[in-house]
Parts: sequence; structure tokens; C-alpha cells
Amino acid sequence: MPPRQYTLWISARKDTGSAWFLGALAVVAIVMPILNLAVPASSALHVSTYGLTLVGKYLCYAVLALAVDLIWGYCGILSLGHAAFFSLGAYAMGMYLMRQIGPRGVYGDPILPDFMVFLNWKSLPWFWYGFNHFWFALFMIVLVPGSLALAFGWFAFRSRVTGVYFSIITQALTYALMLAFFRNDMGFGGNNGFTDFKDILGFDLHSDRVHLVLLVITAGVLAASYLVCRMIVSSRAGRVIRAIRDAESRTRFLGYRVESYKLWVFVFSAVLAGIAGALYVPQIGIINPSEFAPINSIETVIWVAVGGRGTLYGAAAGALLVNYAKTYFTSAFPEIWNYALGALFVLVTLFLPRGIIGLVSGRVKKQTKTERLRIPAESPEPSEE
Amino acid sequence: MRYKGMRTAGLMLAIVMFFSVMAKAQDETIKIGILHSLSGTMAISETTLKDTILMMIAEQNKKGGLLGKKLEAVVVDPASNWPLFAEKAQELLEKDKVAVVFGCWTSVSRKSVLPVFEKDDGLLFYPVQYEGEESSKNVIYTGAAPNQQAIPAVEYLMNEVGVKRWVLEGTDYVYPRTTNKILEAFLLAKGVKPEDISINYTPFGYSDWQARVAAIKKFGSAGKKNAVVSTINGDANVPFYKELGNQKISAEDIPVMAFSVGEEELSGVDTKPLVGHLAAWNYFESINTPANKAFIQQWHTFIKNPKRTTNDPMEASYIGFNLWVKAVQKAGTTDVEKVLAVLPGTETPNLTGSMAKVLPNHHITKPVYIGEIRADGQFDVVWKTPGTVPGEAWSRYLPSDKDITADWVTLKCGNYNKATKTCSGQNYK
Amino acid sequence: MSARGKTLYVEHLTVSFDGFKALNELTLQIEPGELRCVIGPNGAGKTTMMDVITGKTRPDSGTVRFGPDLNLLSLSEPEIAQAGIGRKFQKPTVFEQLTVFENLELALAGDKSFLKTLLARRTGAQQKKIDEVLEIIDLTAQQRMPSRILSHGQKQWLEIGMLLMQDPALLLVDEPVAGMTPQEIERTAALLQSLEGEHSVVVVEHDMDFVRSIAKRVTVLHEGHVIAEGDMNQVQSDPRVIEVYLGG
Amino acid sequence: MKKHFLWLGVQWLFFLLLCASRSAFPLYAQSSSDANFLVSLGQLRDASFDDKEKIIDQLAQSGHPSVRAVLTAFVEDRLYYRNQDQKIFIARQGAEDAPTLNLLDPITLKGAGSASSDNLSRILANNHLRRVLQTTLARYGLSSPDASIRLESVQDMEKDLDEENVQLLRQRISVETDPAVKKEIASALALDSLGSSDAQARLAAVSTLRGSLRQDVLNKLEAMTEKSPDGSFVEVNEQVRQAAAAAAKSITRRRAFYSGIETLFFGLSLGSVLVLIAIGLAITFGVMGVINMAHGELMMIGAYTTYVVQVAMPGHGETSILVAIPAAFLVAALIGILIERTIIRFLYGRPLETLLATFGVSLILQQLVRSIFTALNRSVETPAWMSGTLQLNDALSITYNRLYIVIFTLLVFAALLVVLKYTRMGLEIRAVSQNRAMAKAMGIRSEWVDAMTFGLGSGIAGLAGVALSQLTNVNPNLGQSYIIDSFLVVVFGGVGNLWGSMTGGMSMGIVNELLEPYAGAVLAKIFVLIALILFIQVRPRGLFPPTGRASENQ
Repeated sequence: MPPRQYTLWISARKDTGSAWFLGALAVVAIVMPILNLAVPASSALHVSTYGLTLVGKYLCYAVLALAVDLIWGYCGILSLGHAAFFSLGAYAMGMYLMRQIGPRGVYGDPILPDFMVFLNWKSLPWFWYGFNHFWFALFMIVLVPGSLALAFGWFAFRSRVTGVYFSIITQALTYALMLAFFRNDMGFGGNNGFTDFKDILGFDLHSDRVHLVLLVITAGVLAASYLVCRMIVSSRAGRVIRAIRDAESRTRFLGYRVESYKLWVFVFSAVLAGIAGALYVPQIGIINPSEFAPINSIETVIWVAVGGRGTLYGAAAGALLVNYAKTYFTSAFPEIWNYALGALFVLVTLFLPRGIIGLVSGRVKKQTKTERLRIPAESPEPSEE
Repeated sequence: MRYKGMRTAGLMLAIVMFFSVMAKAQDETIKIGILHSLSGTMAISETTLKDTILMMIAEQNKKGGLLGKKLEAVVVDPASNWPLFAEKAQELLEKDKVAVVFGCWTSVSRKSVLPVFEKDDGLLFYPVQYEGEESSKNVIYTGAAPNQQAIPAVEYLMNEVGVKRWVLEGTDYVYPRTTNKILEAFLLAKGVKPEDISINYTPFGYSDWQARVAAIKKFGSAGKKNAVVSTINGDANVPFYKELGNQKISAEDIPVMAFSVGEEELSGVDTKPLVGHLAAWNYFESINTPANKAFIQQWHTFIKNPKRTTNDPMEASYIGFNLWVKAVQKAGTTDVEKVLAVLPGTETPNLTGSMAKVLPNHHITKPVYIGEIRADGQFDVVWKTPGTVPGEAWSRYLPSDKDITADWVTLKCGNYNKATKTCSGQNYK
Repeated sequence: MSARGKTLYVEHLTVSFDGFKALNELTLQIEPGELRCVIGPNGAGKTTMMDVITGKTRPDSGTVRFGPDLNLLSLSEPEIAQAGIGRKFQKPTVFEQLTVFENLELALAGDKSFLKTLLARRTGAQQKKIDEVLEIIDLTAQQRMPSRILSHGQKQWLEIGMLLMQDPALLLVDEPVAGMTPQEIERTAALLQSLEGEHSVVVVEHDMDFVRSIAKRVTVLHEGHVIAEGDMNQVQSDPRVIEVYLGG
Repeated sequence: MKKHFLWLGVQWLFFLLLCASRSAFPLYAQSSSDANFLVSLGQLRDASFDDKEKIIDQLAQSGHPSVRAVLTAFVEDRLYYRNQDQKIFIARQGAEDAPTLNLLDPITLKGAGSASSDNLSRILANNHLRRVLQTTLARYGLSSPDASIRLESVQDMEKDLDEENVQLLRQRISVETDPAVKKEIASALALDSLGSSDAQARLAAVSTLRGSLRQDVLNKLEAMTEKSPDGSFVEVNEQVRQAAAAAAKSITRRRAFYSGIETLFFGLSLGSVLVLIAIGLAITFGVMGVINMAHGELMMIGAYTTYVVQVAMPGHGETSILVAIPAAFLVAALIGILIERTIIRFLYGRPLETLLATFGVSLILQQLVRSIFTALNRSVETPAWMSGTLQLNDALSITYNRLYIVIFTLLVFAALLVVLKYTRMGLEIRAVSQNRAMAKAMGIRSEWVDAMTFGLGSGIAGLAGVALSQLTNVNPNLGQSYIIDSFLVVVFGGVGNLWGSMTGGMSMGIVNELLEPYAGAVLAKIFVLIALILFIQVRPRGLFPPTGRASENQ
């Protein structure tokens, strides 16, 4: 397991939070499989495949949460468009999986996915070329969200679109994409999106073992992306980013090209989101335009807030907690779970401005309310003048 | 060290909580999963079906349950979120080990749970009219297939009303797309000229209908008898009908034939301006049979609201539940394999006085009724098929389908190509 | 340092905010190594002038050149900063979430592109420079503290320290002693004077005693243009100055 | 009752006139006529729809005094037969209003007691029959003293111009006094004589119809200019053909012009909806910097208030909406103030915190409504004065409810401006939004002002809800479907600038409607979104950017 040697390196840097986080991750990645395979189903300790799929899904969300925490918690840019990057990555993977179905589709067309046969499409549209190769798909998973973020960010940051304005246009972006993908004529399966996947790299997606492997891979990716994010934020660049968050124009006067820093972080975080999406699809077995819904972006932000922004592991923990709460509430109190979730958000924002992690790490106690009010991290606008 | 421990408490907590959930004890009841959205956009339609099944379960338990056991409902809320549907389906099948699931409304929700049901070999009763093009070993389709709703409706418009010019207006997703595709093929086959067919799609929840309705009005004023065949979905209907009413498009001039508008949808509209517009269903609340009267009575007492309407998907749920009960009694077990084995051929009376019979393709026989909207939001049945119509998974009017058939009794395949003698699709091995 | 020994030319600068002329044909020149105090009543355009020089505000007309050939108006804020012009704001703005040390580190001169800073490791020289500055601004003891808990005066100093880290040819210092105790003021005065010669320094200040204590040359702004320039005594004896400023 | 007999008299006169007009048609004796009448009436009970049509014709021919009453009852679904004795009756009112119906005797049209709707079966009509009945009844209406009824009758009769109708119209036009009706009849007759064998008549017809704007006229004229399959022209006469072509051309041109106006109006009405949903936000978000995700839910609450008010005052469908307007404002405002006092006031200066908290609030509010009213749609009736269309001419008509919403928006907007500009409260709101500390120093209770401001914004959201209840579903998700648009409008217009929201919303609406015919609904929307994103690149602070130092932090 990669995490071990990294943990040493981390703890060498006296970052116990990371150590614990990666440790816990290792536990998940190792213990869960064992509990699933070794322990008999009768035992109370047995982890069902259902449990595994859930954890797998949560870990994907955790990666997404990292991405959002990096751009929001550290750089102070609230992006409400990460659902778009997530979904684009997901669609890229989905297109690969669709091509893998080959002639086993409902209409048995060797090339065209069912929905195309169905819409009387005669040939594969150009943007589907290459997706029969896994490497190409991987490439696209990084390229598509990345380049969208690059183009979008380049314009936005250059023309100094900041704060709420940025949040709203990112929301407009994902909304537009959602509407576009809902159109059947777009060639992405319309409202149904992609589903009924058969296998990935020749491994049957319906087998529990494959799901197990996917889970472990996801855990690995989460650990890796965590370490990269950690490296970024603890580098000098990381401090510049935080400086931008706290006092943007001051940073400019120190001679830093704020736009380019923002752009780098934004693009990286978008790519991360894309990867999260790509891991998500094979484990969930469906991808459709509703993943673009702006509401999803907002929920992601909320995971981060609940967990504790600007800590990375807080964001990840938040993603796990909120989603677990959702899973639990929706079956425990199907009629009223929205109250619980809503209340959770309100209470956390009111009483835990630093999220759960802030609570457990006890840093809040040292602070007076007035001080908390001044924390620029919690306002999208760099406070200056 | 304690603080550091607590830092990841969240994570640990989550894991621990899983175990607690996994470790739920099983008790001596037959569990029935109900997989309908109780929140989000689809809650409008689906909550009713949840209540219907709950009512049926209560009734069955009054009769002493099934196989000597009580029935226990397991209700979950997939919140109109398709991935969540898949997750919840898995939860019901793997965690709660339910014997059967009644659920789903939209096609995409069904598509997203399908892999789960096939992997875990579960049993799903799907109670909504849908586009066909599917027949799964693990699903019983108690809603109408296109040939049990769309085709008869269009035949009625063509023969009884003498419609010559057609607007196919739909929400842009798979059900309208498929239905319209089938209808277009059908109309062209009947010699309707292409320029007399206008197909248009609008997004989900579309609410600004003024321009579209004006366009329909224009298209309709070409001198030939014109009708609108509407596959507009849920949310968009109310604004659509409000606009029709406001632009004074009377049913006598341009009748609108809807496939997704029933008593419940109309309970949200002021129906006075809509009198005479049409809907095609396999059930109407206004149909006067003892069974239906009793059902409505039972529903009103159960829901404690004498004004609540019934509708077609409710009847489909009713039929589905009774079919399952009959099959379980026949098989003497709730084991999915055995139940699925006896289901084809199983019969139960529907609410309109005929019999609903499960066919080898996992669809059922249904009568088709055409109703005209009444000022009170109910329908007057103005036409019905002589007998019941067997549901067809694959449309005979689509070239892509003509060789394909579904048969789970002899062929053991939902997507069998008679030409190539091969089985492909959902349960491809 | 290439920036050394450059002269700042500000010529015929005019800036107006919807009608109101903040700067009006402003012309002034800062010689290399000079310590210049700029005074003037509120709304005289002191801050606006700094905004233009540092690229925050674009003028309607006029030119700002640094040295004979470098046209500042064509540069962005970071480029101007890179060109060796540092600025301290009226209200002290330091990075509250970062420690004193990190604040200074960020101000270090050198390549400031993302990738460079991403992989940057602190060199001995840089460490040494930071320690020096910490000494100068007397925050060695607080270097590990988050800067938000510093006192107002200390923040002012930290910001000046950050200017020193940049090692600019020209420092623009806006009201450095506002809200400082007399002792602090004294030290600040000493500090600024110690910079003279090595750097050009422009100090905008209200506190006349402070100005008197440090200034060789004083420029008086009024309604966006220079009404007097010279040493403190000349300026104070200038009737127009007395009228618009000291008198008023 | 007296009045009633008077009516019978009028019908008798008309009946005689009718007989006179048809020489072939014998005069029955009253009694036998009654008998026949009842017989054919009785056949309605279990006749197929086709037979019913024939029977209707018989009834009409019979010229029995109560034909009109019976047929009117039939078309209005008020014709029943009693289950035990199969006797036909007319019900005074429709079944949905009451369980027991007051009956009239179809012959005497006098009261015949009452019966519960369970013992009665209604005689069904379908669309086709309704059409037949309407045209039949129209002939009676033709002689009505009321010009508007006559007009309707003519329009009904135009829908099938058979020999009889043309006959009747010919007679009518000679005696008709009302110019509008006369014109209508003239064009109807012209429409008919387009098919006459006499070229001169056709030519005359074309020239009468040249002025018309009607689509069906246009179609007829165009048909005349087309070639029939065998290559010869449908209209043989060269001169007539050219006249027809010219007429068709001018009609098309004028119709195009009016459809342009129509699109513009569509744009305005969509725009005004956008404005309405946005201005509330322009206050909470723009002025106070609160990203209120619950704004949509406040609109939903406004809509539900409308519904509740309507239910609370049964039988006042026309007026309840007027009551709903202040009610919705108050309810939404109070809830808004509650939210502000309990949650938002702890979060000032932290816009994102407000986003998260209010998102939670929106979840709670949705679920609350779902628990109280169920997830089902609620039906809000459209009062008569708001339904229907304002028929400006045959080519251009404007639906009243849209028209009223445009007006409503303008009123709300104006009112808001007045409040902010000319009232003490408005002054304080602006003061606090510009410089809280200073305002405080000047003794303004900023706490109170915050509450009031938020209340005001929420109240306007409530008003938007009232309007939306007239356009779309009233259900717990109502807010969700509008929240994004409202934020876009505010940002597009420039945060904190009401005029910005106004221009922003209107232009978005118009652009959307202009594009829709070409691009289709979805692409039009997407285009608008992209345009908006690009626009923000050019003007990062929207159409009307907030100015002054205060805005530096925005």
C-alpha cells in the first residue's frame, strides 16, 4: 500500500493530521476488502458488496471534495461549477465503457451505442473516436475538464471576475452544460446518459471482485491526490495562494501574477474533479446529465464546509460524513430526512465555522467570535483597503 | 494524542456506522421494498404509488399476510436522483433482503436500477407506461407498452376524429422520443404526408409555453383537421395546459391527446378551459365497475382524504401487487427464481372488469381507454378497445425491432433476434 | 539590482472619477536614493498618485516613467512590483492567516511564477535575509505567530519589512506611522531614514512632526497638483501652502 | 319565470321565421311535436356518438320550442336521464358543483324536483358532437338581440359553411345592423363564394377578403394560386388568380409584422417573470450581500399562500387572487424576517456562510411544505378576468394573464423604487448598505433595518410566487426551478442595482424568445447562458456596476 511510506514522510514533516487521514484511508483500503472476503456473510463484521460500493462512491466524492477545498478553502475562489468538471470526467469514462459494450448492446450494433442506433444515427460522431482505447479515455478524463477550466479560468481571472460573480457564472456554466447534455441530439444519450455497462479492461463490472479492486484503486487515488494537494499547499506557492485569498491586491503589489496562480489551481482542481468522476462511473454504473445539476456543486461545497475548509482532510471527511448521513437518513427516515440534512447545514454554518475538523482539532476554542468573523477565508472577496 | 485521534473520528465513525447498519438483524416477516421518490422533482407522481403499495400491504396483512407471514414494507427515498436509485435498489436487495421491489417511475430510474436487479437477481414491478424496447428477466412491466397506449390513441384520432395533420409534442427524453418514433413510423405507414407531421421537443420542467402553443395554433390552422399528441412529462404539463386554455385552443378545434396526463396531474390544474382534451390510459377513475368503486373507497379511507384521485399507475401498482401475491401463493415461496417461473400466465382481475395476465415477455394484457377531460378534472370514456391488448416489448413498426422478440418461457431471452437466432441485450452472457 | 539609481518621472498626470479631478496635471520627479515626503489635505490626491504609479488606477492622461525608458503605465501591478517599486498601504494589509515569517518569505525578491514557487526551497541566503529584516522590524520573537494577532504598529512594521524583502528601488509608503506610539514613530523614522540613499522613498504622511523629523524635500499636493516643493521651512513659509493647508 | 316565457315567445317568432324560410318543412301540431320530440330525445340515452349526431339534427329540424334549451344543456353536460325510469331531464347546474341536482322538464322547462347524481346518468357528448351542437345552436344565436352573441354565432357557423348556414347568413346580412357582425358575415359569405362557379363572384370575394388577416382565409387564397396535380391551375381565371396571389401576399406580410410584435410581447412577458423573481433577490443579495438560496422557496411559499387564500374564500375565485397579493407578501416577509433574525444575522460579512445556511433552510422549507400539502401539485384557479386572450385582430392576440403579469411586475418594481427612494425606511436601508458603521453612529438601528430589508426582499419573492402560481405548477419544487435564473439576472444586471435587474431580466427574456423559434427552447436557453458568461468577462460587475469605494470589496 502506497500510503505507508508516505505517512512516514508526512509525519517527518510533523503533519499528524495527514498521518491520521492516510492511516484511516489505508485501514479502509485494507480492512474493508478483508472483511468482505474473509469474514463469512453471517458474521456481524461482514462488509457486504453494498457496503463496498457505498464506500467506493464516498471516496470518489472525497476526491471531488479535495478539489473544491483546494480552490475554495485555500484560494478563496468559490467555484459552483465543479459538478461540470466531475461530470465531464465521468462522461469521458462512460464513453469508454459504452464502447466496451460492443455488439452486446440491445440492438447488437458492433460500433454504435444503443441510443445512437435508436436515434437512427448511421455512423459514430467524430468526438466518439478513440474512446475504444482505455489510454485515450484516461487522456480525455484529464484533458477535457482541464482545458475547459483553462479556457474558462483564463478569461474569468484575466478580466478579474471575482467573488460571487465568479460563483454565479461557474454555476451558469454547469447549468448550460446540463441543458446541453439533456439534448438527445448532442450524442451523449440525452436524459438517460450511459448505463448498462458490461466490463472495464475486460473485467466484468458486475463481479464483486472488480468492485473491490475499484474501491482499492479509488482509495489509492484519494491518497495520491491528497498528497499532491498537501504538497501544493505546503509549498511556497501554497502560501502565495493563501495570500491571494486573504489580500489579493497586496499579493499583486508583491509582484505575483495572481491570475496565473488562480488559473493553475483552478485547472488542477478541475482535473482532480474529472478524475473523481471517472472513478465514480464504473462503480455506480450510470452517468447522466443530472450529475451536472448546479445543486450538486452546492452540495459539494457543503461537504467541504461541514468537514472544515482549508484542511484537505476535513473536506474529505466532510464528504464521507454528509454522504453517509444522506444514505442513512434516506432509508431510516425517508419521509423527513430533508429536515435532518437541512438542519445539519444550518447548525454547522452557525456553530462550527471551521467544520467538524475545527471542532475535534479544538482550534475553535482558542478563538473569540469576533475573530472568527474576521477570517477572510470565509468570505469570497479578498478583503483589502 | 487524543485530539489527533479525534481528527479522523469522522472517518472512523462513518466506517463503524456501516457495520452497525450491515449488522441489522433479520426477523420473521416477508419484506417488500418500495423504491419511489418521496422528495425531489418526481415526488409529485411517485409518493402516491408508495402510499398505494402501503395500502395493498396493509390489506394483505388484514387477510392474514402471505404464506403465514406478515408483510413488512421497507420504504426508502431515492430522492429523484438516478444514481441514488441504483444505490437504494442495492440496499433493498442486499441489505434488507426484500422479496420483491415495487418502484421507479422514469425510464432512466428503471435503467439505473436494472443492472442491480440483474446482478442480485431481484424482482421489480414497474408500474408506469413506458417506451418499450426492453424486457428484463427481473422486471415485470405492469404499465402500458407503446402498443397499449400510443398506437390505439392515434388510431382513434385518425378514424373516429378524422385527424389529418399531427403535432407530436414531447419532453426531450427517451419515452417521448421512442413513442414519437413509433408513431411517426405508424403514421407514415398509414399514408400521412411527412409535411403533415410536426415533431417538437422541449426540456424538462419547461414552463414558458407561449411561443410553442402559438406555433401549434398556426400549424393547426392549415385547414386540415389537426391534433396534438402530447408526450410532455410531468412538470411541464400544467403550464402547457394553462397556456392552451389562455390561448383559447378548444378541444373541438385542436384536440390534445396526452399519454402522461391523468387525474392526478389534472388535480393541479384549473380544468374548465381544458374540457374535451383527450388522454389515453388503461384505467380511468371515472370507469364505473364495482371493483373500481371499492378500490376508490379503500383509497380514500386509507389516505384519509375523500378528494384524492386515483390514476392509471396506481391501478398498475395494484395489479402488480396482486400478481405477485398470486404468484407467491402458486409457488409457495417468495424465492425470486421460483416466483419468476410461475409469473408468466398468472392472471388477476384489473379494476376495469377485465383480466390482467402476465405474458412471456413480462408485460401484461391491458384494455385501452380514450377519455375526454371533464370540467371536474375527471375523464369521460369516449372510446375503448373491444378486448384487452397484449403488451409488446418491441414495436412492430420500428425497422430496428421487427426481428426482435422477448420470451422468458421458451426462449429465456428478452432480446431475441429471430433472424440471427441470437440473444443479446440486458442479460447478455 | 538593475533598478538601482533610476529616477521616477511623473508628468502631467490627470485622473478623474466621474467628473471629480483627483489628479490634475500632476508633475513630479523622484531622484534616485531620495527620501521625499508628500503632504496635503484630504482629497489632495496623495493616494490616487500612488495608485497610478503602482498600476492600480489608470490615468486619463499624462505619463509615468521609471528611469528614462520604462513606461509604467503599460505595465500591470505585478510587473511594476517586479520592476522594483514597492508599496505600503494606508491601512496595514498583511496576510493575516500567514505567520510573520511566511509574510516576509512571500515578499522575497526573485522569480515569482507558479511552478518556481511550487518547487522553491528556502536558500541560506534567503533565510539570512529574512532574519535580518526580522531584526530590523523587531519581530524576531513573533516570527512564528500568525500575523493577525500582531498589534497595529507591528503590522505597519511587518508591512514595511515586506517592502524591504522585495528590496525595491523605490518605496511608496502611505501613512506609515498612523496609530503608532511615539516610540514606534521614532523607530519608524529612523528606519525610513536608514533606507535613504539605498532606495528612493516616497512617504505620504499627515503627521507634520514626523514629516519634519525625516524630510529633506517636501512636496505639497492640493486638488491634484503640486503647489509647493522644497525643504520643510520653504514649504511652511509658502503663503499658498499656509492658506490651503496649514492655515485650513 | 316571466322572463322565461318572454324568451319562449322570442323563440316562437324565430321558429316561424325558420319555417317560413324552408317551404318544404311542414308545421307540426304542438302535442304530436312534443311526443316526437320526447321519442327522439329518448333515443339519445344509448345511441352511439354517430347516431347522437343524427338525433341532434332531428331535434333541430323538429323546431320544438325547447330545442334550444335542451341542446344548450347537452353541450354544457347538463342533460341527464333518471336511472329508474329512464326519463330525460335537464339539470340546472353541472354535477361537479353539488351531489344533488335540480331538474327541469325538457318539454315544459319547468322545475321537476331534484335527484342525487348517483341515480342520474349523464348523456355524454364528445368533441365532434359539441362542435355540431355549437353550430346548430349558433343558428338560434344569430337572431339574439346581443351583438356579441350574434358575432360568436357567425364565427361558429363559419366553421362549417354548409348550404343551410350560408342561406341563414345571406338572410341575416340584409337585416344585420351591427357593423362588426356585418363584416364578419360578409367575409364568411365571401369565403364561401370563393368556391362559386362564377368568376366575377370569386373576384369580388377575393377583394372583400383582401383586408382580412385570418390564417384560414390565407390558406384558401394560397390554395387558389397553386397548381393542381395535372399541372393546370386550381383557379382557372387568370385575373382572379392574380388578385388572390396579391391578396395572399399582403395578408402574409401583415401577419408577419404582427407575429413580430407577438414575439416581442412573449419576450417581455418572459422577461417580466425573470425580473419579478430577481428583484427580491436584488435586495437580499444585492443590498445585503446575502446569498439567499432559500429565495426560491420564499416564492414557493408565496404561491402556496395564493392557494390557501383561494381555498379559504370559496366562491370568490375572481377576487381571491387580489387578497392573495398582500397575504403572500406578508407571509413571505415574516418568514424572511424569521430566517434573518434566527440565522442570517450571525453571518453578515460572510456571504458564503449565508449560502450554506440558507441552502439548508431551503431544504427544510421544501420538506415542510411537502409535509403540510403533500408533494402533489396544488391547483390555483385563474380568475375569469385573467384568462383568455385580448384579440387585437385576427393575427395578434395577447393572453390576459401574461399581460397582467407584465403590468404587475412594473407595479411592484415602481413601488419598490418609491419605497427605497422616498421613504424613511428606504433611506435607512441604503444608508446601512453603504456604510453600516456610519449609519449606526447616526443612530439607525441597523439590526432592525437588516430585518426589514430582508423582510422586504422576501416579501417581493412572495409576490413573485403569486404570479408564478398563475403560470406553473404549485408544488414544493417550484422554487428550485427558478432560483438559478434569478441569481443570473441579478448578477447580469449588476449586484445591488434594481434598474440593472430590470434591464437584465427584460433583455434576457426578449433574447430568449427571439432565438427560440430558430434555435429551439433548449439551445436558446444555452445561448443566453453562454452570452451571459461572456458578458461578465467584459463587464465583471454586470450591466450597472456598483460604484464608489464601498464597491471595491465587492
